[in-house]
Amino acid sequence: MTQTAQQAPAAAEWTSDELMTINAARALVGARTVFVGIGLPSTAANLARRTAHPDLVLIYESGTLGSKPTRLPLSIGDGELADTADAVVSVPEIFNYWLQAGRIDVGFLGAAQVDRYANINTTIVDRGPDKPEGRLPGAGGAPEIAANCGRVLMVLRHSTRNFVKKLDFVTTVGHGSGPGDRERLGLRGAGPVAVITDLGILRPDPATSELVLTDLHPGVTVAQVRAATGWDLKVADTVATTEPPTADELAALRALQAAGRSAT
Amino acid sequence: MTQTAQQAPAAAEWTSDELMTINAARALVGARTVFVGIGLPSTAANLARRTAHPDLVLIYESGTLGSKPTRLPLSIGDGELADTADAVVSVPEIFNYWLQAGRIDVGFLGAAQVDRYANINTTIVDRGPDKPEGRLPGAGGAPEIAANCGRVLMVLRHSTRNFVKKLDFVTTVGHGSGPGDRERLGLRGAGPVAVITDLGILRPDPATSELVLTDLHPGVTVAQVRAATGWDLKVADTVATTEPPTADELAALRALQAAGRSAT
Amino acid sequence: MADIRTLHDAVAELIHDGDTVAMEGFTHLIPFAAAHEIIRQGITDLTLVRMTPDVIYDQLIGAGLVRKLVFSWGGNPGVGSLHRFRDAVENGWPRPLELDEHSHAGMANRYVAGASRLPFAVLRGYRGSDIPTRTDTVSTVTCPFTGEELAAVAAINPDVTVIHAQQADRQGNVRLWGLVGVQKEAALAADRVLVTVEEIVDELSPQAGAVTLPAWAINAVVEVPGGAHPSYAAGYSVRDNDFYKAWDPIARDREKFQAWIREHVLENTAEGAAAR
Amino acid sequence: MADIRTLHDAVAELIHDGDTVAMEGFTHLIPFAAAHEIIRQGITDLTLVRMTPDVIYDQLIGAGLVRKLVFSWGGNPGVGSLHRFRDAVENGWPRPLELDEHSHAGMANRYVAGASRLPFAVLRGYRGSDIPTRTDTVSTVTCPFTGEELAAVAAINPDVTVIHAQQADRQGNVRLWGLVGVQKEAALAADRVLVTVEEIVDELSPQAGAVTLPAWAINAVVEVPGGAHPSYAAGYSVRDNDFYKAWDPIARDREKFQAWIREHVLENTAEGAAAR
Repeated sequence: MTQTAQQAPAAAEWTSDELMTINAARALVGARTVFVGIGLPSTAANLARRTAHPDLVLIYESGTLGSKPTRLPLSIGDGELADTADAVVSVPEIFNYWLQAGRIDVGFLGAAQVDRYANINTTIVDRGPDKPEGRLPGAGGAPEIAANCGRVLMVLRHSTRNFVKKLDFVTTVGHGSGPGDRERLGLRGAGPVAVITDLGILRPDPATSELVLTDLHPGVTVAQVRAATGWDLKVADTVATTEPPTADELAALRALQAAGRSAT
Repeated sequence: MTQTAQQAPAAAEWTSDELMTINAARALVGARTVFVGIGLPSTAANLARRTAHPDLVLIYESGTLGSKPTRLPLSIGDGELADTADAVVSVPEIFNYWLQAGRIDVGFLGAAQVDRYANINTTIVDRGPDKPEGRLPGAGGAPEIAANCGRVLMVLRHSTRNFVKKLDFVTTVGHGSGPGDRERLGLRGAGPVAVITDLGILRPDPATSELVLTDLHPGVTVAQVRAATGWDLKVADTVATTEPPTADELAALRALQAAGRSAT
Repeated sequence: MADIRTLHDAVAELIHDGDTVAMEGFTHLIPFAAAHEIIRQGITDLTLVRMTPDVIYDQLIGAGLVRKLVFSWGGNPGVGSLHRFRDAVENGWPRPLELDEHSHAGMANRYVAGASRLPFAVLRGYRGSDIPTRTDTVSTVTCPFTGEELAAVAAINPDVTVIHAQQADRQGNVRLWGLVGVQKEAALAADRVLVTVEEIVDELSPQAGAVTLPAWAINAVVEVPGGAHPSYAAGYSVRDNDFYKAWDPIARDREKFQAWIREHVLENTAEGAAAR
Repeated sequence: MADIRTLHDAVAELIHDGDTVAMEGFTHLIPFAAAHEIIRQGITDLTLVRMTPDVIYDQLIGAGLVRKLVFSWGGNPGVGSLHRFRDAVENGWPRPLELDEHSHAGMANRYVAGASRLPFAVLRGYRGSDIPTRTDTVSTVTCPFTGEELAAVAAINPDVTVIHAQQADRQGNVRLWGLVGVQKEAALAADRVLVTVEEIVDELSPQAGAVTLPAWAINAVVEVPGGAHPSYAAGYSVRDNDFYKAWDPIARDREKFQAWIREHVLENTAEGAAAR
């Protein structure tokens, strides 16, 4: 994971969002099946299929098993996902027979707020004592995706608005309040194993389950990440630097996004 | 229900089994949907579709909604039932979304043993103290068909072996031990409303729920029916005689059975 | 048995003030035309049920017809927030909106229980989440065989379910395909079922992965070509992603929203909408 | 991921003495060829699970390989009794047969719970029946919302499920259609899944009402044309009703049965059976 001297595009040639998405795609290597949330996770999963992981099985909560979209879907209900799938099943079936049954290797989630134990809030935001709660979209599939997939990857932009000391609402449990909590709650998967952002990658400390900065994207400093995190972020003893995007990864990502734009 | 002077075929022209089946088919008039057991009920339901009730919707536990078989199916899994159906669903779905949900007007059952409250045994037969229990096929769909259909029709041959004082095993509840039992057990349909045999028709007394002889087939006597019944069968104040088969009914039944035979 | 009706008559007959109404379709086959007819007829005090409220419920909520929403994810898919939904929840405009909020898995199972006419469904869900603190339709049951405690969710049995499908035949048998979502369960869970279809055909076409609902499980069928716009009907239309994006600035602004509803819904007719 | 194997190797690898094995197919698509291979390999002490034991389990029971049967209707469909099943239950020949007996609705829901990896399922069933007096896999649960008491049935999770389907592609994705029965649930409830198919094709053909099982949910696929005989595979064969009728006198007589098994199963090979 240390930066190499390979012929990578120069830093100015990519954006921090591209770094985030490319690293999220890389994190899918080794997975057979991924339950894909819409937005950043879907972009990353589709990029993985076009780069290092052509056999990755994409599963969407709209009921598609093995979607092979030729362009980025705008929503999880795009016809493209059904047309290119190995099988289309009902929404109850996708949740009961496939997700709940523990058949999916990786759950890939976005989030509005994350805390140090990788718990997620996508429900409401406390805007202060005299103001009404701010409304977020709600849970969607996330609570059961995080509970039942073999492991969970998260991808979201890094800011103190997103990475908060205390969630206003626990929509989805990551590691609860620390070690043993998932077992106590009967959550069968390993839970979040990486949170991939536009600045780097956080992973839970095996001893404490608390998210720790383990990787920085090229050119990002520890101080930048700590400043964008709403709690006193711990830093791993050795912080790696993620590989810069290859020309192939960048080209594939940009082609994917261009095709998505032109189709809408 | 009294015998008329219409131009019916003479008595010798039909069998007691034909009387049973034709009267069973007639009993389906007024039903929109029928959940059909294999054997006698299936013959009767298919005859109804070919005579007085062409729009009757046949539902088989193999998962077919609206089967329109061109010949008698030998089993409830015959391909003919699927090929001619409006829809084919899974076995869990037929039981949960269609039968249990109370959508079916009539459940049509056969039986190995029936008691005076139209409870059914299709599980085991007590053959005496030193002999092992005799084994019958088991419940199949019957317990939930009898519980959840709007009403239940039964069709079986009349003998003291079938119409017994006490069941060796209650597989399927008809009227339990009398009035109020279905409500107490939470069985939502009206339960058995008629037991059609090769001798006549028994119906539950509205006051006691006990089966009472209400109709005799042409040429059958009350004494014959009582002799073929394992309990002291009550007889309605006025016993009707069923209409003899019409030439159309007989022709349709025989064509159906001939087509069934030639196809196997 | 399904009667083939006009949209006006079917909505007027089957949907009433105060009803609990589910209008389902997971991004695909969303019954927008029927929702617009509800707005035209001013049917109000509704409890609306839908996994993904989407733009269709944003419109009904903004029109002031909704007192309660039962749901699991309330966004404009691929775009952002539902501003009319947020305005109702955050500011009570044009009226307060009560919420019964679940996860997708919970909502899907609530419909399954409803379609099965069971009072509840069991799932592995909600563990450790704050969701159950805000609803009385999540509880627990204990497995009588293993002793494990599992989540229980209350069945949903709407007064009316409205769905859009590709085809009906002249008897009123309905066929839909593509992403079939939770429509079968939502329809079978309801007391009354209204289906709008792209096309009424002599014979339903065979379709891989199709759901067929027999006429006797449906109350009314209405032919409304394009009745799912801006969502889509696989084989008939494609999703109007531009509309979803264009909705964002319309819905952000109360006046723009009202002008849009006036122009595109109220001053339209069921027949005009169908001809669109 | 599904490997494409020979019948001998797939059965030898996936099915072991003492296993709980479900071989499903509701009259349609019954995996007879795989059952015959189990008999040839003498895999024994099996707990067999199947809604309708049918002739396939009559053969396995008569061959003495079965210690327990989990089922809901044990007859020769359209013909009469299963004589080997009866002989085992009534007379303990060739060995005693323990029973776990349910209704169809109960069995179907046990598979649903198994496929959903829940420990139990809830249904309206068994009320007033004596069935629960003879099994420990029926109990009750109380609805936490309404207080209603409902039946609970324990999940079935076989060690192995064996099904027959029409097609697999070269990656091992499987497609079956026609009466799809409870095969999807039985397969997804199992730890290991073996599928015999009529045909391995380059591309699965689109089929109305088809169930598709992805390769990654299956352990082994074996091409066995006619592998469902005397049952059938819609689109490939018709049910051999004559065989079902002919089975009655064979199965009535222990010696005739043994001679039949010797001639048609034991002295055959997987390859010979496949070429039949």
